[in-house]
Amino acid sequence: ATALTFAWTPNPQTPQVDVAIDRKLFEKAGLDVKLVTFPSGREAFEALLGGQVDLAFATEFPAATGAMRGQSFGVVADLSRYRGSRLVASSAAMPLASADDLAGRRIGVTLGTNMDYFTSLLLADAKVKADVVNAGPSDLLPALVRGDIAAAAPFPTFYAAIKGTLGPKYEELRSDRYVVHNLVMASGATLSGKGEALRAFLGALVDADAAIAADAPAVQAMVAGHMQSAMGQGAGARDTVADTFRDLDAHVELKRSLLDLMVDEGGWLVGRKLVKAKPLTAATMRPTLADAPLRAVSPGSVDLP
Amino acid sequence: MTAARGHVAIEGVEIRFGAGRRTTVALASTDMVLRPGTFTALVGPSGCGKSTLLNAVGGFTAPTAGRIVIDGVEVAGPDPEVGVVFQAYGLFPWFTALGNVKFALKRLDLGRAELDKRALHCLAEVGLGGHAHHFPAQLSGGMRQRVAIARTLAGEPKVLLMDEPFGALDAQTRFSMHELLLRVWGVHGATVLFVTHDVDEALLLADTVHVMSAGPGRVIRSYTVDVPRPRSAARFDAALVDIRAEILDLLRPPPIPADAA
Amino acid sequence: MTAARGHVAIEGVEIRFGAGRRTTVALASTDMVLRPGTFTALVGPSGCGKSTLLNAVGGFTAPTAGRIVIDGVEVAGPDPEVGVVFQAYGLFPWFTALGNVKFALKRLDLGRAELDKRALHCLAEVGLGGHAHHFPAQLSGGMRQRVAIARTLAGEPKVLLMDEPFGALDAQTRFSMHELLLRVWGVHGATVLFVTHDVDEALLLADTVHVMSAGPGRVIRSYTVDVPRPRSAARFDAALVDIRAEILDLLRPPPIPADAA
Amino acid sequence: MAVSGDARPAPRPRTRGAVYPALFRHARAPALALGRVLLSLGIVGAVWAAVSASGVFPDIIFPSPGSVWDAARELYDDRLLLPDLGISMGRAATGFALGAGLGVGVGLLTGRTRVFRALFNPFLTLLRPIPAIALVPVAIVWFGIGEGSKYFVIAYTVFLTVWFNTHNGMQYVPEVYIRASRSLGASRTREFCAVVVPAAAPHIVAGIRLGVALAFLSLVAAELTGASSGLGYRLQEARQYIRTDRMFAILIELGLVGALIDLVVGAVARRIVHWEGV
Amino acid sequence: MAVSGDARPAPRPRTRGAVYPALFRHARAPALALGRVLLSLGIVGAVWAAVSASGVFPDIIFPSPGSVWDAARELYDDRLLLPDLGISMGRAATGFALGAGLGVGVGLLTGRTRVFRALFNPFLTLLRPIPAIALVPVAIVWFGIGEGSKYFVIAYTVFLTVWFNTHNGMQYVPEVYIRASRSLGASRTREFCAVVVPAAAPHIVAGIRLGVALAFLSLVAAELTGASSGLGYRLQEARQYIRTDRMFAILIELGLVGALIDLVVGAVARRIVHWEGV
Ligand SMILES: Nc1ncnc2c1ncn2[C@@H]1O[C@H](COP(=O)(O)OP(=O)(O)OP(=O)(O)O)[C@@H](O)[C@H]1O
Ligand SMILES: Nc1ncnc2c1ncn2[C@@H]1O[C@H](COP(=O)(O)OP(=O)(O)OP(=O)(O)O)[C@@H](O)[C@H]1O
Ligand SMILES: [Mg+2]
Ligand SMILES: [Mg+2]
Repeated sequence: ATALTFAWTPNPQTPQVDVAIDRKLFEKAGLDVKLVTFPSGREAFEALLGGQVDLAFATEFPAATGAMRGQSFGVVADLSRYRGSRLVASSAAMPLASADDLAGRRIGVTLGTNMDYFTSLLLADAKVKADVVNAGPSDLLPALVRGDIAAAAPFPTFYAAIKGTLGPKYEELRSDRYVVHNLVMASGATLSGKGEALRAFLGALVDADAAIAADAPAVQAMVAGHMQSAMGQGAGARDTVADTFRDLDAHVELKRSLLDLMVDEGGWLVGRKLVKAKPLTAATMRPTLADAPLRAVSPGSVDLP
Repeated sequence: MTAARGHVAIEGVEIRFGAGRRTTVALASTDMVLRPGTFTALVGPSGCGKSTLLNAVGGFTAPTAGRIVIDGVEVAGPDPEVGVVFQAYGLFPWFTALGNVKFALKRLDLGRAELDKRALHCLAEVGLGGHAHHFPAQLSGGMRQRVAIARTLAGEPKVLLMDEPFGALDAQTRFSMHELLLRVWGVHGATVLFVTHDVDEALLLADTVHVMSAGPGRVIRSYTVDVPRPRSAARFDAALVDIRAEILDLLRPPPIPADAA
Repeated sequence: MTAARGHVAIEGVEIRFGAGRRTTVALASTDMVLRPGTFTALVGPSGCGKSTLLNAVGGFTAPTAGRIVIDGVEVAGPDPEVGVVFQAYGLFPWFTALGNVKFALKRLDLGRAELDKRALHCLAEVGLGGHAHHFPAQLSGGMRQRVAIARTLAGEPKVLLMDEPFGALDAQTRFSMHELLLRVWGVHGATVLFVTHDVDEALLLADTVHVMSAGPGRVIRSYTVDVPRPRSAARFDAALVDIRAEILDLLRPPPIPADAA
Repeated sequence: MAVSGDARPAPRPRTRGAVYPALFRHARAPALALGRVLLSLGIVGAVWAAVSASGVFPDIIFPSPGSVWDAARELYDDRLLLPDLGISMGRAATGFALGAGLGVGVGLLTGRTRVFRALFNPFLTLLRPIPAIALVPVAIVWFGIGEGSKYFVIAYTVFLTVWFNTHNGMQYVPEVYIRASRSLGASRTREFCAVVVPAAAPHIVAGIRLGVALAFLSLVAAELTGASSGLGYRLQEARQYIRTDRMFAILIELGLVGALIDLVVGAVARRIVHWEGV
Repeated sequence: MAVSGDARPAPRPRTRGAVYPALFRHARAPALALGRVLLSLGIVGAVWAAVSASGVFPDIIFPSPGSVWDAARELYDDRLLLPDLGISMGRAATGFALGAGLGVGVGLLTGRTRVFRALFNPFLTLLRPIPAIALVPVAIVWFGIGEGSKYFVIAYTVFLTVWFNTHNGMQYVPEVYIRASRSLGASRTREFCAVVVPAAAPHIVAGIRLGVALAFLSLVAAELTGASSGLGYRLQEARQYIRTDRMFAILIELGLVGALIDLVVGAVARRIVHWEGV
């Protein structure tokens, strides 16, 4: 069996991986997949760039950053699209009916992440100015509870806990203006040297799609189980997964919408002056999406210029 | 019995350390009277209880039995009327010479100017008027002990306790300290109890020399030295030479034999 | 001039410290001869250069001018043939008494058993055969210096340098050390150079006493003591009493006057 | 002093520490000291229980002793408490061994040899104010997400401290020992091994003791990333899910284990440099 | 010794440190020492340049000195380098002041008073092995993501160290000072202020010096979250955008500033406890 190291942490957005683990699809594809966990996709992505793992799960945002910085890696699959991104607030501090309510408020965001991007999209669309402050992902809830911030743009993993804690005071502002793409990326070395294993890996994930389509509630329970064993009892894994699944479109693909999003994010990054590069165009960003392996396994899933 | 200023009566004082089976008798029952204004020396081998006795008079150690009475009042703790000069390191290194002396004068509630004047006077008495603003670390060993003497005498104690005050000095510096001590003592006139290992030093300075023996510590012989001062260690009187030889014989430790090997 | 074992010739040795304007002359040009097997004492006030001279003979300090020749060979560094006993803290506290002595014997390339035997013998010579496995911290000050002597003599040096070896000991312990030193010296018979502040000590031990004066250090008077040993400090010979008085007068520092205040 | 013998002179009156005796660190009667410790912790626990019972803070912000105890039991039942500890200890031990070994080695070199001193000291002095946590990203890039980067982060801190103490210890070897050694005819090698190193040992051992404490303190930083087990990871995980009760349970575990280790290491250290006294 | 006067006895032959003189820390000739430092750093820089020029590691993993210099200039031009430093120093200073003040205060209490000692010591001893970084989540919960939690994280570490040193210093006040003070008729208050505290001062000052270093070391951990400026935040930000060159620039800034602060604090400390010698 070919060994592949995969940076992945139990989470509700990549049910294909849960299915593949549970049904031993990787083994059946002749792979020996070693899972390594990370607190965030950012760190998983760093490990990929450092050559520590062959494959990593992360959202499209670090991928866009990496592309801007000219890193050697490729996006090999888009496992799911999540449309439930939201801002949350406590009604004790403010009502949250529309983006206009955010004017002049202090919003907690983990700077430099897709939620930062999401928040600035919302604010720009509504043409309001707010005081955006940085806070770690897990620090947003305490900050909300304490009233340090009026609203927050947390990662989806935290929605259930925040809702549970704020109770009746919970307010949210959803927007599908931004769709999170949950990606699998491969290092340059994996793309060039482990093509066959990569195809087998993607094949297993595509197979898993079928299982999700067949019995979504069972998969949901399975995902919750995996998360439960990671976060312990009473942490609300079941709620989180159920909540996420409502807004999740999980099947493997590589489509034009991802490319456009990454180009837009690239422009946003350059605007922030933190990445020294010219904004990429669709044509220059295109090579970052390594569609060949997926095309070989499931040609119908790929739709790229 | 409690007539003049500085009368010290040591009455059946016994001092033990530790409890139960680990008790050490540091000082066997001892009686001693120090008449006001006299100079008494205590000599004896290491560990015989000299410091223990002196510490009891100074109020640092409570006697296990017996009592110490100074001018009719039983000693119950340190007392500014009973001055102490320690062997070394007794000066506060964070104060200058002047600061050390002023520390002793603080309790007298003097004005600032008067305080400085008195302290400077005390330093001048020991020939250190020009070193008032030096820290102990900047002074030689002998100078430090002169500051210590000035500091102790600043409080005008009626009893002066000195535990090997010159033990860390070299022989020559010690000579000049003897002269200095006798001079300031002549001016202040306290009752002195002086602990030393050095028989010559005891004979040079004291009116009375008590010789102690170790294990458990007790006074085994006392000598009255009535040779007038200043005495010379270089040329001892015949009477002193005899006492000296007697004390040295008393204190002579058994020779160290080579082990059979 | 270089006949027997342990002949030390100090020829025009001058020692300065520092450079440029901050130079201190620690020892002015000095000539001295230590004949094989003799015991020479060096007395003088603090800072007069006694240790400096001894360190030069020991090879720790290079003379600025002149040279020191031992048995025809100029001193160029520490030499196991020239043993040194330091004032204190010279023992290695991490070795037992036996370990310290064995350290000195290591260079002789003996077998394990022979090494232990020799080391134990050296300790037994100073009466410490029963304390071989004690660490210095477990020994009294006198015992420590006895180990130090045993350690130094273990290497059978032809010259023995001692810098105030008993300076930290009390007067009574010092007496027994004197007896012990003379006994082991009688057995080993090295040429001894002995630095001390204590005139009595010098007169008790030495064949020759050199008196030094400070600033810049030089030998100002030398005495030959031909009173047979053992000598008694309690009852000095008339000849010794005279020399003693003379040296004490030489060394007497000026009295410390009270400042005009 | 750890060693005592009958030949030791009778104890002299202690001139240090008698007026303000150390009750906790050098307690004479262990049973009494234990009683005091338990009393103190009891009081702290009571204050804690009272505050959390007062309801001023929600349990999620300030968990009650009861819920922390439950969280600890949950961790134990899930077979996480002890395995995590074991894994973390293994990492700390390896990182410590690497850092301390290198620290002593480099310290002996820079303490002894002018060239090494001139070469290393300024660089290492500039490293000292850089916290291990700041090096985590670099460590990941250099040593990977495996155990390597964790060992690096732990070893880095330990190394700097042990090096610093070893180096300084070598600077303060009393010259009388060197003189004694040379005049007794010891070779330079023997002088180094049997004199210089033991003379510097109290400093080295103190540095190593500090190093053990630091290895333990660096664990959490080291396990911030790339770990899927260990106390630091578990803490991070509890934070992700805002399990304050678990966080407290792990913090208390850290405190207890760390204090115990320090106690043991201190006792061992006193044994090794027995001649140094307490 | 910092102070010297003509009455000081001529310097005695040094018996410590003469054979292995400290070249860097107590260098006699500052110009020479500076030369050595520059030489050493030059060599380190040359090795760095050579490694990065060799192309073994990509610039993004191991940036060249040139690109780090550019990143530093970019930070400077964006008016980030110095303002970040200023903000971080402000946080470190406030956290330090809080921690050190409390540490000295509690140390004086536990060192002096049996009741406080029995009450606090076991609890504080259990806190010591808990790293500040492990308390960041708790700090956020308690003090929010504003400056409060940053002060807490910094003050926590500083406090424990300063307390520990103050407390220990109080334990080792030589009894002869107390005896002297009492026999000179000093009141207990004066004894405390003019004798006990100065006698413990060398330990307290050493603790404070360590505390300054620790405040600086804790900065990065404190700024991991809730900050939008400061060196720690900037480091974190550079990581988000994979700006290894910036990371190196900030690390070097940390090293230089930290070493400078330590130098200054060391000099001030020696002034304060001038009687302690070097
Ligand atoms: N605080 C103490 N606890 C236990 N034993 C003590 C204490 N103080 C003194 N001793 C013991 O009491 C005896 C007498 O000690 P002391 O210090 O009075 O002797 P000394 O005559 O002053 O000796 P030295 O001349 O060496 O100063 C010794 O055996 C000593 O060990
Ligand atoms: N390494 C050194 N550097 C500078 N000056 C020194 C050094 N060693 C000694 N001196 C100076 O040389 C002079 C002689 O010192 P030395 O130690 O030889 O005196 P000593 O006679 O042994 O004094 P003591 O009796 O106090 O031991 C002193 O003025 C001393 O300050
Ligand atoms: Mg005594
Ligand atoms: Mg000398």
